[in-house]
Amino acid sequence: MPPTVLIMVNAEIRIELKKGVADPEGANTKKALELLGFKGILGVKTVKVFSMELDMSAEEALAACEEMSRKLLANPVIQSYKIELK
Amino acid sequence: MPPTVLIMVNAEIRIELKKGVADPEGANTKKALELLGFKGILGVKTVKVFSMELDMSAEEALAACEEMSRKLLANPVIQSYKIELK
Amino acid sequence: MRDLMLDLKLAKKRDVPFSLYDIDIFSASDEELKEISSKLGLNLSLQEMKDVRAYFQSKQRMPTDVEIQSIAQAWSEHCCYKSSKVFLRENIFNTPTTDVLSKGDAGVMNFDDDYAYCLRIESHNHPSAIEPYGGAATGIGGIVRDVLAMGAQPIALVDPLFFGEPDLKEVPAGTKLPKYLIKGVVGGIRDYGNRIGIPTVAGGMFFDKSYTGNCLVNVGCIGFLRKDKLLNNSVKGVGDVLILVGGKTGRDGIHGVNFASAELHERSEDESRGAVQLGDPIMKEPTIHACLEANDKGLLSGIKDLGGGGLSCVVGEIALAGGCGAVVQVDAVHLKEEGLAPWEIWVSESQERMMLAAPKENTEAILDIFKMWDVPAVVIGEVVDEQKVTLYYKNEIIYELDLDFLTKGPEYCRPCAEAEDIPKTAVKKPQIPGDLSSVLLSLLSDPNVASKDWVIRQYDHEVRGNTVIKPLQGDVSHPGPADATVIRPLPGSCRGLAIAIGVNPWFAGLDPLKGGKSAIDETCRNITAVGGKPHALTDCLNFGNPEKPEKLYEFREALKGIGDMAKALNLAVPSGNVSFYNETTYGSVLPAPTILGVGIVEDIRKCVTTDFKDEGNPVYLVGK
Amino acid sequence: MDTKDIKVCVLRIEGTNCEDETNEAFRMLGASVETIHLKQLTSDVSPALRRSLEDYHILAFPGGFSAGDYVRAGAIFAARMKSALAGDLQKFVESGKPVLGICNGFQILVELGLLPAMGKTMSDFPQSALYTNDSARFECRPTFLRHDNRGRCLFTSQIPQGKVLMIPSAHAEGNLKFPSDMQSKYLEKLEENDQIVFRYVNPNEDEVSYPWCPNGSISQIAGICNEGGNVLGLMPHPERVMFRFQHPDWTRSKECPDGAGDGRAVFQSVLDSVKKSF
Ligand SMILES: Nc1ncnc2c1ncn2[C@@H]1O[C@H](COP(=O)(O)OP(=O)(O)O)[C@@H](O)[C@H]1O
Repeated sequence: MPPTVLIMVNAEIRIELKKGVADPEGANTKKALELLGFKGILGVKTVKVFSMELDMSAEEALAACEEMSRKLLANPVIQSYKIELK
Repeated sequence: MPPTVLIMVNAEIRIELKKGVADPEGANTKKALELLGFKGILGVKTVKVFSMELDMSAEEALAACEEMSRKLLANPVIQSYKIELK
Repeated sequence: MRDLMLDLKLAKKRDVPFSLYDIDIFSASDEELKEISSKLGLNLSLQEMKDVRAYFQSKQRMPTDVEIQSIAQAWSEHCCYKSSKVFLRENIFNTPTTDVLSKGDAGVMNFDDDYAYCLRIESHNHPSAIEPYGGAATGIGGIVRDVLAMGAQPIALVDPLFFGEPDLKEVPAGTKLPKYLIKGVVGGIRDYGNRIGIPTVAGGMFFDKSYTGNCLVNVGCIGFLRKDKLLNNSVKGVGDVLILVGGKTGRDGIHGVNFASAELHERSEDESRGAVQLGDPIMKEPTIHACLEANDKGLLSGIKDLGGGGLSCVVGEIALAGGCGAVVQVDAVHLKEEGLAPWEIWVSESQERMMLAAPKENTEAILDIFKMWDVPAVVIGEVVDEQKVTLYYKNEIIYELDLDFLTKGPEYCRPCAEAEDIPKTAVKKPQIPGDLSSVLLSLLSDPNVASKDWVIRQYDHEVRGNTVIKPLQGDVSHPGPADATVIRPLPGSCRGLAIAIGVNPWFAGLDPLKGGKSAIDETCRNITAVGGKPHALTDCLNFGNPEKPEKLYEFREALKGIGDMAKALNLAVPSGNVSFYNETTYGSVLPAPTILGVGIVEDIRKCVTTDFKDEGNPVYLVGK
Repeated sequence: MDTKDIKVCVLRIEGTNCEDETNEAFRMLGASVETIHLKQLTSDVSPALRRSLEDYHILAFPGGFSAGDYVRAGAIFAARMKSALAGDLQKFVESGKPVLGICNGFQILVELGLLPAMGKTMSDFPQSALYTNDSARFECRPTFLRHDNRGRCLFTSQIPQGKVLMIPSAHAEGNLKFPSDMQSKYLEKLEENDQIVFRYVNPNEDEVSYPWCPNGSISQIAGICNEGGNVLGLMPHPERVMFRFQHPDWTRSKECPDGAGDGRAVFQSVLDSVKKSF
């Protein structure tokens, strides 16, 4: 049996709210921080990142992440996504 | 009245689960992707990012983010945080 | 991987292709015995270590690391109630047994001719003080497993919570801000309870500065079952196999019980990482269904939940309860990650796991059910006649303990005395204040009095569609707090269960005996107020360090109050929980004897609520 | 067709958790209901467990947290369904059979593209989103819904237009959103197609504000249907108010406690329309 080679890519899919979509969680976090006495916070936004270890080439990883985002991870009505290989 | 100058820093606080802490969110996302037919996924971790606009100097921002993470945003028992200015 | 053995010179690696050590306790001096206990995280006293030594001397062999770890689990305060058992026996175990069907992981009570309900409450204090979100969530997970282990469908959750003052802005090192804890605990209960679809219907929020370093998180669960489906947490006998189901086993939650059985201190954060977990409700939800389906089809002999002590406690207990022992293949356990030492597998407290005992011939049918629900299930051992547990790992015997020795942990009658140095302050009668409206306003805005609506509404208190009297009652535009909640557990029937909480730490702190009594009194009045008849009680006793005589005294007195009151009212207390060591470097907590009560409502259509209904209705005061 | 011959499929995956009461709502009105797992429609289960979508007359997606909703509410269930059953589902809807989505079920229908599905039975990508409530919190509370449908929706045929019902809500993500550049166009279109079914109103019915609209939904929309009127999604839970004694303030009312609750009409309407047309 040929040895199995594990190619590993680290990919990050970053899901952000589109411009103009209010971020209630960010707003809540801002409020909580201010109640704790923090000053000078102009805005807080929350971003969700899926960090993946993939057993494939960089090229395949990009394509897979693209498809994952379209099929599951982002809703285009409110979210945009960005893929980054590390 | 002297004009108010707005110094703005963009800071990102990135909160991750420490190694060894089971991540049900990542595990359930991985399972869902696999059920959709994606292959070669070795692991999925979810990372939470707070992206902040702060009205302060870079130095102050670093200190503030550090304190925010310790006091409210992260729990050192299971999470690690990383602060980045942009 | 951290190898606890490396720096222990009395540990001798056995010549096998995995991690296994024989611990030479025979040649150990007293100092070395203490060192073994502390280095291995056993939390056993010198005398306990000597008892262990005596046992192995009689067996003429050294213990393995697996055995000694397992004994430490079984003998922890959390598992064997070594400081409280004498008092429980005296006051609680002899309470009335009217309508009690079983006292197991949860107490089971008669509901009607065909059905029963069960109840249990537990603390998850230390994990929540360290990691509030995960600690509270896994608390809910654990209490749900207790109810499930009786063969019951969980139908309601309750969550009495105790925190430091919410406005506090600075706290000592190693402690978390009350606000952070509150947000985390409520979030954990919300996300876990809502996700598994069990309504959180009652609870409480109590604020006092004594809880700042050590919040109390009590979680209770009510279950419902057909009487002929009642399971006891036990094997039926030889011919049964043991099937481990649910989540996989990992390094998480190792030494959780030892952590629960010691005081928190500044470094607890770092030392306790292993004991903290997040919980996976989406593994639990199908596990509930699968266990209930297997039970419904009559395939099971018994179920037991894996909580404190993990496999190490559950295997011995489920076997011994049926008068038997067990042989287990530890390498059959399904793991989250590779490289776990056998002792780690044996004591891991990974969440969302249950142990099933079933006749061997039912194995395939059971595994099929779990496969359908995508829940892992593996046969790990079988029941044997002799009351002994034997473990194999890769064909090597790594463990062989008599259950009589393992499960009959030590029992203490520790010194117990009222504190002397605290002078009894004469109670001062309050002056009637002049400016009543400002007093009223400050009273209403006190966190202990103000509406808990912001918490209650984050919990789905109506899922399952059976919450007929809700935690917030009255006119929908101006709802007020309920005294008790009512559930209609059986579609098509009008018989109901009223659920309420009672506790007052300020009373209990001043006078533990009366504090214990008043908790029951409050619970019963709450139940009566919706039209229920008090029927069963369960308690969660949160106290300080029992090695301090004055703390143990508080415990004993409160317990006596509870026992006396239950007997006087002829109410059963078929389950309960003790949580000691609720202390921080700057003081012990106010004692909190929490009571969860359940009442029977004959006809839910006759329930009443606290709100005034119509202008001109008369108002009566009853009692004295 | 007799009510007892109407076959209802209540569909679940791990984390679905309102299936018992949804099942019970149809059952108590006389239908034949089966709760099944998605796997029974899609993958290799034993022949005894295997089911086919076309054998049912009504499909219901109950509430809960499918697969934990860790990615986004309803997204995982929808993606799994779409990848394995898109064709069957499309056929089911096109044959005029009713599909109901309550709470998480509504989120699933939106993620599937079955709602609002303007111009198509099932859009390739979601045309809307049910996003985090404005309060950023889970909200479990009584809500009042005004029935605004002019007659298209099969699930509300027995509810007069303008009637207000108390149907409770319990969700963290119920904030209906359209692409920001298309909001008014979509709204107009929905109105024109008679796709708006329920709107949140205050108990006194004048203006609408938090918490009576618990999520900040556009135009206070609580439920919409497709152009055919046979697919309904709504955030509040009609299955939780089948009886009066399930209402939050029933002890204040003079009505009989075990009379019909406000949610019953939704189930009754759809069963009657199936009875008539199949
Ligand atoms: N943390 C909580 N979780 C769930 N229910 C709660 C919680 N806190 C309060 N409740 C419920 O809200 C109602 C009122 O509680 P509370 O304001 O503490 O009333 P009381 O003054 O009667 O103790 C009760 O039904 C109680 O069970």
